[in-house]
Amino acid sequence: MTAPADQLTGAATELLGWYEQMAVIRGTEKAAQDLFLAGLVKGTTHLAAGQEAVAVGVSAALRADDYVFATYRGHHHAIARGASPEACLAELMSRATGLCKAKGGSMHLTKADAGMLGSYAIVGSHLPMAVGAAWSATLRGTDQVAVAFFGDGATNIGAFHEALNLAAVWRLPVVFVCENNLYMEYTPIASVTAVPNPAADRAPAYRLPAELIDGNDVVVVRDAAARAVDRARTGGGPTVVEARTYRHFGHSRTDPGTYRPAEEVREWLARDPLAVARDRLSRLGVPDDVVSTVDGRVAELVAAAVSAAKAAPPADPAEALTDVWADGGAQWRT
Amino acid sequence: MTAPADQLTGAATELLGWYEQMAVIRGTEKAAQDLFLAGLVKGTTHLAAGQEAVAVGVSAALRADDYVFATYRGHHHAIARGASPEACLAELMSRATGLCKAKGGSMHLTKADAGMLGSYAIVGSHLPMAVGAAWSATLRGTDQVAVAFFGDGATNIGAFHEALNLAAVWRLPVVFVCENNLYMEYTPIASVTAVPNPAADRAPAYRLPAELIDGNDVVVVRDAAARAVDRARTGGGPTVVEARTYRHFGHSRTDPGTYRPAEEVREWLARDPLAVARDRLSRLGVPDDVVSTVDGRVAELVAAAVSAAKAAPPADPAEALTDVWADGGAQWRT
Amino acid sequence: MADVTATGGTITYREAVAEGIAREMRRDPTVVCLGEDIGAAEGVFKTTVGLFKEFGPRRVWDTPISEQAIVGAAMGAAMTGIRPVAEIMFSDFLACCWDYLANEIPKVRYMTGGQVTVPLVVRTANGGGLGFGAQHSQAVENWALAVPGLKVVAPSTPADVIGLMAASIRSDDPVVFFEHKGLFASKGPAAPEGHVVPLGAAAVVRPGADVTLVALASTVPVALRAAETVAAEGIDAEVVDLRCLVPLDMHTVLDSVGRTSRLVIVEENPYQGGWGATVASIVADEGFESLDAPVRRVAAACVPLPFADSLEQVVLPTADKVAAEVRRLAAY
Amino acid sequence: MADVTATGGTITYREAVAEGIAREMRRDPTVVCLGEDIGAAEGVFKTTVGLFKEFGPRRVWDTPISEQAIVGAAMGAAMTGIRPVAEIMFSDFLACCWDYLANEIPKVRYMTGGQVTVPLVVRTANGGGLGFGAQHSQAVENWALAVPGLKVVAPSTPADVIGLMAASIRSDDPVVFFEHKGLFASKGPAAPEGHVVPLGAAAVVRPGADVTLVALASTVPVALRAAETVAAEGIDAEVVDLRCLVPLDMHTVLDSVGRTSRLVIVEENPYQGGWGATVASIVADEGFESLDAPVRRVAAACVPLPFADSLEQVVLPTADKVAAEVRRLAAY
Ligand SMILES: Cc1ncc(C[n+]2csc(CCOP(=O)(O)OP(=O)(O)O)c2C)c(N)n1
Ligand SMILES: Cc1ncc(C[n+]2csc(CCOP(=O)(O)OP(=O)(O)O)c2C)c(N)n1
Ligand SMILES: [Mg+2]
Ligand SMILES: [Mg+2]
Repeated sequence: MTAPADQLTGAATELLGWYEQMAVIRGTEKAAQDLFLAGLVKGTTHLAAGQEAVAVGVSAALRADDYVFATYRGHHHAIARGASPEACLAELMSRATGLCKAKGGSMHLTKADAGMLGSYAIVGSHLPMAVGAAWSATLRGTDQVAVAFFGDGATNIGAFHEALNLAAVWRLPVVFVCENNLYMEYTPIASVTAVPNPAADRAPAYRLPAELIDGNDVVVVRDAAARAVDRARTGGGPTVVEARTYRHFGHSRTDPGTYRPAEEVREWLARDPLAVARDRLSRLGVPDDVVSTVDGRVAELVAAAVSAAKAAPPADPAEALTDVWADGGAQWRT
Repeated sequence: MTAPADQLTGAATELLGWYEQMAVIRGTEKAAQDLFLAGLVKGTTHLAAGQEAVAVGVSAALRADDYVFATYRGHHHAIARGASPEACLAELMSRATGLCKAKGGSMHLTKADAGMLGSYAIVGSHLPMAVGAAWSATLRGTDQVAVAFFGDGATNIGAFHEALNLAAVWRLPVVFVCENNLYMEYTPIASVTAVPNPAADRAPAYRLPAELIDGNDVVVVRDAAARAVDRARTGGGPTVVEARTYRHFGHSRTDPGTYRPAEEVREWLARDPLAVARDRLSRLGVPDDVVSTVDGRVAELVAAAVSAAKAAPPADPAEALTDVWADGGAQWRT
Repeated sequence: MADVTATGGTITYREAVAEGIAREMRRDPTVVCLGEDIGAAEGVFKTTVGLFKEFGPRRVWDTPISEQAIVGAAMGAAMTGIRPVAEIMFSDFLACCWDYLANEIPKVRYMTGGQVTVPLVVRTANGGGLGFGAQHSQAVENWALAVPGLKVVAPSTPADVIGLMAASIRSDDPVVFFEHKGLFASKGPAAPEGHVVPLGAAAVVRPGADVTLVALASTVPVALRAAETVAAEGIDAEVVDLRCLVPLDMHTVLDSVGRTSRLVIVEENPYQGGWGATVASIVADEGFESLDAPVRRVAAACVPLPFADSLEQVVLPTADKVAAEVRRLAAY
Repeated sequence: MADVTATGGTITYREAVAEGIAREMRRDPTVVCLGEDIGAAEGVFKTTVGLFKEFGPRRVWDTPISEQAIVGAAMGAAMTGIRPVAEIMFSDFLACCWDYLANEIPKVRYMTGGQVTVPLVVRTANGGGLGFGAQHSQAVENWALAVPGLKVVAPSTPADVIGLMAASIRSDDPVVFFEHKGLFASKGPAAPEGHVVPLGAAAVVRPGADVTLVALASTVPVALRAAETVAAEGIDAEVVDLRCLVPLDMHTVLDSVGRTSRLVIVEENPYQGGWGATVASIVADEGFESLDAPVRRVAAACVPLPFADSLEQVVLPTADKVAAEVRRLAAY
């Protein structure tokens, strides 16, 4: 049962929007990979292809004035919160038009004016920051919510523990979203973690509620996030959401990911969040050609972003010596 | 039912020994307090009076070659592992004969030749060290066990989390003994901790067994410790033991402890571990005069320790510039 | 401290800490304190006395023993409209949250291309001389100096505590504020309402013509005592209180050395990697032509701080050690 | 490197790390490695290649992402008969376990009055120039220099990696061993079996008469390139590779400056609080009479490391910047 594009149900329209966001992220990630292979992206990148549903599903449950803190694997979170693929790619390509003026790079994508308060490359470091942003919201008497996205590996570092305890004791409006992609860098998380579900199984240690969910189904993610965000916004305190998912590429650009069993990779690729969403769309009666139209639009948008980023001027060397202090400068002595 | 001293049961004799150790610790703590009031102890001290049963009970379950790591509140652990009151008091009084040559002080009592590998004054820092000592035992193929003693407040710091997880994953022979005395410095632990039993309630987050015990009853402590040590020694991995106890003095020498409700203090003083042990001794048929004899011997021992420490020479200033490097020196440049 | 108008009363350095914070909390409702035992208990050094009573639990927050959470939460709050004043009880414990001080707080503005600011203060009790042993006695302003992006403040007088606290809390940049344990009991003129000492302005606390002594926090009184001692011998030492390591007022130092041609730096941290090395290296470069004698640094010996006070005196800079170096330079 | 007898082959700096560790593991069964992804994965920088295969899981241990547990456990093991070699993946992450590096490992021997020793090595990938951004690029040897009780090693050649690794693992004192990311791909003569470079012996890697360049790790090739450049202009620069910051071989530096009378220090860390400041301050004191010109330090700008490589070059020391300073001094 399919319907023309202009007669979609509300649920279908909403899901189509999320699908489009995921497709934009996927397209941008692929572009980033290609640009790296073409020698146009320096340093390192950690692609989130395969994990788009977590970013898009959670973002769908957030308000524009909520806060998000992410990791070095944060392209999807930046884009889901409104960073343009062009600005992201320009950042990766060291262009003056980069999201962070080419001073941050792939690991530090930030869009503060959209409440996306940064990507942090020291594992676990941003969890206390998200707690602080949530604390700030309560101090200022707003009902904003803060979200920290982090990996399974981050659950074994001290900052995780301190952050969850403080958030629980102060009953703050923060949601801890673990993207459990089964691996830290090259080591299976199960081999270095005392509990099978590294985030969800630890929530009771802070008397926090937890949900263990399918992180590849954007609808499941959105619904769980909505529950957690609602709890936070209405004074119910923090929630731990552990979303099981998988990265399509290796840990970072130099990693072919050979440590992962082929069977495991195959299974997870079959559960690609885009495929899962397409499946849902078709069950909601969205015709294939509507989805194809979206795919086409996304492809164009990404292509345009790549061209624009390529055409942008290189980073301005003078920028190396600005932005240390709030006055814009970097002077440390007279 | 009482019996002459030379006809005590094995259990009574054993308990009398533990009672004597606790009395020695108590006497030494009181002496430390007096010496401080007399201006002979500088810096700070954190007395363990009231918590003796934890140190003595756990030590009773250990072998001479096992390892112990303690905190700045560690006089009881040092003495329970064989440090002499004289050497401890000499250390506090900055004498050359001090346990650490007067370079450590009250917070760092150490008796390495008895496996008491130090007292650490950064909360939580020694838990990973104890894990490392346990790891070392397995690497060297011994069946030694390592014990970390720590306070309730230490359970909220990152190192606690990292240590327990690593110990669990590597299934190491380590016992984590939390002395829950209900307060961090002046703040009730309940007000800053997400779970009611800060150590025991967190053990499941590392799939570790836990015991929540009466820390003022030396027999209860010894039995729980024996179970945990036995599990560790026979390859069963780590255990968390949370012993509820109470300090008789304030947090440190400058703290009158006025933040504690009088009723609470009264209740706990009534449950003084020495009183609890005396009670048990009497139920085991040990005559009062036998206990009094012990008390008298202890009083003499402590008095002698005080005199000897007072009479000892002051710290040798030359010692300030030794013991940085393994060669005994402190040279850092040519 | 020409800019300090005494109100007639005196105040301890310890009281000045609480007073300095309270003034800013009254002025600006976004100023909020957090730390261990700072609320009802009023701080283990009694440096937050009165704050909980005046401002209540919505402005003064007791925390668990979680240094990373304290400073990390302060960072998140600072990025979102609050001006947190976080206490790390002893400066040694900065090591427990060093990632935030070294990698997060000072870098986030830069690495986001200026998208965020982090107006926070991390206050901490610093320094030795009290028999607290190796893990509760360090002077670690030099750790913070090594990190671009932190302002580093270390007052030596009660009035400066108040004036620099005001400037620190008002600063849109992150500040590490070192309160010296050995100075808590010291007294000085109270500071008038509205007293602000700008960050990065050193003070010539004793003018002199023969030798420049550069000092910070606890070493200011040490240098002043040494200056008195050598004055009796006819050596006229100038004492500069840096007040801040960042911004570093080299203008005042170079100007002084330009007049005296001789420099002794008095630091509490160990010689290796000490802050005085940076000052010395700048003078050995930009002030080279003024120098008539070697640059000397009186710093702590390169060992951990021992417990016994007699041993501490061997390790730490003292007025006698400083005077001896001043004499050597004057005779050079 | 006069003491390096080439075996005829060459080896990369990266390979030398694994080779250096392997040699010691073969020699001494108490040497054990731990760290993140160092086992079957052979290290994210491929600096532990072959170890897991040769020595198995009882000697090469993968850990969780728990820097405090890694280094804390290494400490506990070192105190009880093991010689652990702990990897902290990037030196920036030392901040996550700084308490162990600053307060525990270096102090425990002293504060127990010599009762324990801590023979361990913390190895870490250090330094910038690869576009890894502000949190994965720092050169932080200066952090370690600020802590009495740590030995601080930072080799610049593959043979030195092997020789200094041997000395570090055999040392009964704790060593922080900095492996420079920018040098991993560089090649040099292999080291013969049994090659040991003693800790604290600097190397004059290029003799010269006019100016002394003092360098460490990545700045050694930078200084050598600068020396070549100015050589073409008739300036003969001597280049000293410090190899270690602790023990610090000031004998070699002062001797060199005694001959050249001019000193340029080339550091990768930011100028403020950099290790070169300590070297400069010693020379400005003990070598004062030799100096015919200001002491110059070419260090990184006092900003976090930016991502873009063009910006990184603005911040980091380069051969051009060094050559410019050498020319200025030579003309002084
Ligand atoms: C404190 C710290 N330790 C180690 C690293 C190196 N590192 C970067 S990503 C990573 C794995 C993180 O795994 P996980 O949290 O599961 O996130 P994922 O990469 O799978 O998204 C590691 C070990 C780091 N960045 N920070
Ligand atoms: C990392 C760190 N933070 C803070 C302190 C200051 N401090 C010393 S003892 C203490 C309270 C510790 O409470 P708990 O663990 O319950 O032990 P107790 O003193 O009750 O034995 C605090 C906060 C410290 N020493 N280390
Ligand atoms: Mg992962
Ligand atoms: Mg307690």
